[in-house]
Amino acid sequence: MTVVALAEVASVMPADDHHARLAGVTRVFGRPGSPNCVHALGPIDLDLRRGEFFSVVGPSGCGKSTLLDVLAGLAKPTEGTAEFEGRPIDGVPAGVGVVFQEDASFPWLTVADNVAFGLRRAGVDAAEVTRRVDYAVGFMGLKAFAGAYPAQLSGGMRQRVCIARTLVMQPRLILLDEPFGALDQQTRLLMGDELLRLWRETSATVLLITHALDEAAMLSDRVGVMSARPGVFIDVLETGWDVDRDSRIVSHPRFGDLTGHLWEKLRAESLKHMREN
Amino acid sequence: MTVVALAEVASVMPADDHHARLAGVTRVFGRPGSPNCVHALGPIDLDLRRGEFFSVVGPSGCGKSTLLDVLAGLAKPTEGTAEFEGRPIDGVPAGVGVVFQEDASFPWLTVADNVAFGLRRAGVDAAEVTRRVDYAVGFMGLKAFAGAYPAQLSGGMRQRVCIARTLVMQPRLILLDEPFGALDQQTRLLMGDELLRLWRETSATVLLITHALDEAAMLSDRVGVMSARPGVFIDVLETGWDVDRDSRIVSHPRFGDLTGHLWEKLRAESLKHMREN
Amino acid sequence: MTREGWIRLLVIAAAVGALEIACRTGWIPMTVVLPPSAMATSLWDILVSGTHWNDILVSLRSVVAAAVIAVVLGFLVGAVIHAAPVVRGAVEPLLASYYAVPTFMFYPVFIILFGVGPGAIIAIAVLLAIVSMISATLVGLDRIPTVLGKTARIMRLGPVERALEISLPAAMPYLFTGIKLSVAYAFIGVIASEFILSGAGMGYAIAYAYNNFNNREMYGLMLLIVLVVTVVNTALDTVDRRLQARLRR
Amino acid sequence: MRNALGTAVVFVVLLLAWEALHLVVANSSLPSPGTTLVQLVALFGDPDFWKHASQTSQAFAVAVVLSTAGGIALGVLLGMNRVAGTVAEPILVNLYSLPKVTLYPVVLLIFGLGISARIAFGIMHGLIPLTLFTMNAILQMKPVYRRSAAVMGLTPWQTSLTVVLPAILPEVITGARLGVSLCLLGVLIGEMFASRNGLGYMVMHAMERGDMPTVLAVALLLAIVALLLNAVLLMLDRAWRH
Amino acid sequence: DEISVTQWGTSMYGAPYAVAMAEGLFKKAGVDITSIIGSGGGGTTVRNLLASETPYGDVAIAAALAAQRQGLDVIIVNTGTRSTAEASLVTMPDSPIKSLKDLEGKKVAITSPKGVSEMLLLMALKAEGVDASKVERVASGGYVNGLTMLEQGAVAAAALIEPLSIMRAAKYRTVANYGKILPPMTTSVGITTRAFAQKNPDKLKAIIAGRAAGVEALYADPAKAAEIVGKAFKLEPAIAKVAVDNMLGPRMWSTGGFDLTEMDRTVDGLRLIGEVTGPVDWTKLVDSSYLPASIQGKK
Ligand SMILES: Nc1ncnc2c1ncn2[C@@H]1O[C@H](COP(=O)(O)OP(=O)(O)OP(=O)(O)O)[C@@H](O)[C@H]1O
Ligand SMILES: Nc1ncnc2c1ncn2[C@@H]1O[C@H](COP(=O)(O)OP(=O)(O)OP(=O)(O)O)[C@@H](O)[C@H]1O
Ligand SMILES: [Mg+2]
Ligand SMILES: [Mg+2]
Repeated sequence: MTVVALAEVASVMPADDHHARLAGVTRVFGRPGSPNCVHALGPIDLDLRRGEFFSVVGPSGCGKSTLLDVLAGLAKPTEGTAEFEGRPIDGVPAGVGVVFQEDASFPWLTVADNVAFGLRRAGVDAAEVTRRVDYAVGFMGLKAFAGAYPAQLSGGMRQRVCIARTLVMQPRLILLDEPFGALDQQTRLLMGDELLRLWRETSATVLLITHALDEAAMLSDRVGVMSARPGVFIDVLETGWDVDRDSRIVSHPRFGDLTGHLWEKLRAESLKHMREN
Repeated sequence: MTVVALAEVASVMPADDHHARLAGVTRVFGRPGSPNCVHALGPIDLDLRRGEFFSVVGPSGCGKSTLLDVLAGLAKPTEGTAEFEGRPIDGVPAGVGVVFQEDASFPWLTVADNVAFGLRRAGVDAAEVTRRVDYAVGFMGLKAFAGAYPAQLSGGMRQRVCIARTLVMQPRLILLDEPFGALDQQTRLLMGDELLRLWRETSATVLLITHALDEAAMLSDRVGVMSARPGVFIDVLETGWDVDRDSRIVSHPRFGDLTGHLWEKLRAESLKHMREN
Repeated sequence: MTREGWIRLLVIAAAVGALEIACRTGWIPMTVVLPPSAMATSLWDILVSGTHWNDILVSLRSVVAAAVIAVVLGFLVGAVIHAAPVVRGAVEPLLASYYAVPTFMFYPVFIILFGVGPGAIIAIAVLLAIVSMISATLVGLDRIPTVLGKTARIMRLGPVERALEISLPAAMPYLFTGIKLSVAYAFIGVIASEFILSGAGMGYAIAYAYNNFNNREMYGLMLLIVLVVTVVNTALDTVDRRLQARLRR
Repeated sequence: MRNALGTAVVFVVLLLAWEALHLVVANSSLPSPGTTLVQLVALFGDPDFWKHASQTSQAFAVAVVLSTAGGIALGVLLGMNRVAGTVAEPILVNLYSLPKVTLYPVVLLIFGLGISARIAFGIMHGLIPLTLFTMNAILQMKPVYRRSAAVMGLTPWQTSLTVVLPAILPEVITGARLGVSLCLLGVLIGEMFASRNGLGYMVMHAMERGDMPTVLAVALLLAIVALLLNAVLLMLDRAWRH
Repeated sequence: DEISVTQWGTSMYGAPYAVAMAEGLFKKAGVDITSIIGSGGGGTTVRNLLASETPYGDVAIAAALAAQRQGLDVIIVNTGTRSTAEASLVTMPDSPIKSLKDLEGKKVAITSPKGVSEMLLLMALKAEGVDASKVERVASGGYVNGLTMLEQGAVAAAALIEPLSIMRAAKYRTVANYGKILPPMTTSVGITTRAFAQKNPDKLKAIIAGRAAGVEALYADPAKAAEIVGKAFKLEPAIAKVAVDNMLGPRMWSTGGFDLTEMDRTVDGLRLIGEVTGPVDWTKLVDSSYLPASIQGKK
């Protein structure tokens, strides 16, 4: 192995540094013992450091979205505890924003209204709504489309609308569930750069779920690799990139190394899984 | 740049070695000059060597599927010439098999009947049909599902049905249009290995369209990189892998190099494209 | 049976039971609605005595004829319209508002065209049923994935082979939905025309019983219609569900 | 606009076919389109016609409002509760395909002769399609909409009003298009069978006297009204879908 | 108040009501009749009247009997019409059918099985000595439908009723006019519920008296009556005139008094079509105590 800069680290971190924490979290669907009971996730131990960019990769159905649901307060862990900013997660915590796997833009609202939707519901005053929406729409490169409806936009632009809608709420923890799943490689690259810029400017903590190993290698501070269902972390990889990075790092030799390393992990897991069945 | 084994080659090859050839092929939709006229592809020069594994990568909408349609005889080039085995392509040539981007399994037939469909149409005798279908179904790991209907299978399994259906016809040129588009990384890895095995055993020529750069790097003898629409080849990359390869090569340092190189090409093309607009 | 199936059975049983009690205790006067048990015995008497077999046969024959004609004709019309997008764009808005016009109004016209008797009634029922078949055919042909057409070309099928072995089975689930609706509307059309206009059939028998204050017979016949429709519906639905299951991807 | 033109052309073609049929049949029971139009104009000058028309419109208006509100409410209720929806669906479908005319005696026995029986009958026809469409729209609504609402901290009430209803509106309008048509049909059938006024009664009465121009004039008028209603709903639909 | 009259607007049964309303005779008698609930006839009329607030109606005698048979508590309080002169059997002008005798082996259109049109046909055949089993009856669903069948040659003759027959007099030839073949018989009667009669005897009496006054006014000035009827039924004045005049001879409208012979004739007819099987006990059904005193005595 030629990987030099890689270091596998334990996921337990000093308490003062962590922003969100899962300890022994599992999630089981259906009544235990019943024939359609599914052990979907865990046990998971995860500490998200304040301000870090953490990516999760893993095979389909391994429980990535379930993990996100637990962090977002959309689902309760069956066992274990989930904390956000020191308090246990019970219901959707304030300060958490989510961008879902599917296109969640509301087709009956214009881009601007889509972005303003959450703010208006939250009772933010009109001037402030306008200010924040203008900023977010501009930041996401949608200025020319503020009055357009999602149906007039491409898939990538719609996903940007969803990101802007999350962004205006000024979340301290942003959870993204394969937000670029439907996009082509070129658009993903651009979106990745924008996401990095967003992360740097807001200094929020970001958890990104993706199935593209190279994307994870390119964007993250750390990459968590999950096993097949019930998903547990089989590896957490420190990438060692600068904060001031962008897609130029694809020409960095370490990018290839990281990608290769992630592929190897995945391959080993696949083989293990095949042998078990 | 640390890439050592890479060599950029001209796409013109000695005539006796080529299996299919496109020369100056373009494709334009709509009447030229009309407002909804779309120049979708080309000009393209491509020589597929007999028995090689050639991958095409490129941004969405750049004309990859159009290129495949021309090779399959489903669409006529607007300009230029297309040849297969020395004869101009006019209509679907015998000896060409296609696996489409979308799921093309017939939902009203069982897996076995799906696979047998083309053979029966071609008047192959019953015993031979059974023999070939059994082999293909087994090869694709669908033995247990021979009597099942597509709706009972996962997306990956349905795509395997389509591959088996193409395979039994013993095509000399296999065209695959993002056949793994809907699958997760782990399944793609397994499918990739199977595809390599199939390619080796049948010694057919394979043209694979994909959007995953690492997949192209892992599977192919050569990778053609296309520009945004109208798609032309901006680079053709020789990978230099052994014929007897499989997914183990992800741990080969050259895999990372190739992936990084492809990403760089893509990034340069994206930037150029952005600057133009 | 599924849990929902049991609940459904329970709900229906409860509704029937409630009606029975409401009638028996006189909360609903017997002159208005009969208790279900009385409807059932009345139906039994009707079937055993055979007084209405002729009406039942007349109606069923008309329904079958109307459904068959509507399905075949509707499919052909749908296929033709599908092939001509210009016609389609013009006709589709008409299809949607079609049901507001009571086709029964054209009975006198149909009598001229088809004569008195089953002909005119079948024509009304066909008129009512054919629209859903046309719509279903349009939807079905629309929904054939283009990739199946490409596959057919790769397999080098001729146009007839392609229509019969690819297009038809691929569109079948949608066509069947149209068939199901056509049968339902054929029922509605036949029974309703008999009820309002004619001198024979189950619909007429109910109207006649109503006119002669024969509530017992009227409710017996109504129960018969409800049962027949339910049985036919359930049967068609089972097939429909099977076909639909193929589409669920 | 091009479509409207096409529809107009189809209308003209239908009129021509009608004229041709009239010439072929050569029977007073099938008046020509011209005669029918003349009769229609004559009807417009008849105060009795307006009495009938207003009776029908009243019943229809009430029935439409009630079946639309009821259908959407019931559909939302059943759609939000998966079990209730699965339990109710086959029952509703069965009711839908029942020849409801045969139940008209029961309606009369319960509601008596007045306008309420016709309203009830209109609702019987119009309610179920709307309920089914609404319910299925909610069942098939992208789950991510509700999840988004939850993440934004919306209450269930806010979610229903600001997310679920707008999201299913196109399907609701499609259901309403069918529901409105069937509602009108229900009211008319009710009037045809047992009533002393309304357009349905008028048609039935004209039929008994063999007055075919009046029958066809009213049928033509109804067809036009139904088309216009449908066009309005289609426009709403377009405006909403963007 | 609203009362029900069978086939209002399509047949002449309702003429006295139209006259009484137009001339204010109901008001004079002490009741305000504002409008009439019409219906297709038969039991529907009875159903309608049962559902309305003032349950009085002029209905076919068969419907009244059927209602009583099914246990509805109705009583007959006056006679309505007593002639079949408005009904006839017609054929095409060039048809070989000249008399009822010629119908043997032919098809005849009636409106619906067991309806009035069938009853009259059977009675007429019997009166003329024709074997009814040789005449096939076809239900057409309505008079106009029957005419269409006749024109298309599907039947040899069709039942018809005024004023339709007057409006189309030129197109068809009358084979039999039932009014000429059959002796007078009660065709419609006034009925109400026993409960209403007991609670509102005065109102009931007023309605019957008003109608009787209408009948008298009709006979007194037929021309004016025709004008009124024409307006109420939307008939052309000329047709209304003929329709009313045709009924004067047979004295179609009764002022209300009961004639048991005429009523039994109808019951005999109903037996022919199987509507009535057992004997009919008029004493239970008829209550003549609400008739105006002058008529009650007359008998
Ligand atoms: N409501 C549920 N009831 C039962 N099983 C469920 C439910 N939701 C999810 N599962 C199961 O839990 C497992 C994990 O699902 P999850 O959606 O978290 O996977 P994922 O890793 O996000 O997959 P993907 O990459 O396809 O999005 C899957 O096997 C799924 O079938
Ligand atoms: N029938 C057609 N008429 C007009 N334009 C077309 C037609 N088919 C394709 N195009 C256009 O031609 C271009 C190339 O299409 P093509 O499907 O070949 O792209 P692709 O590279 O396969 O895209 P993807 O990666 O999304 O599959 C696109 O911009 C498309 O919009
Ligand atoms: Mg997921
Ligand atoms: Mg493509």
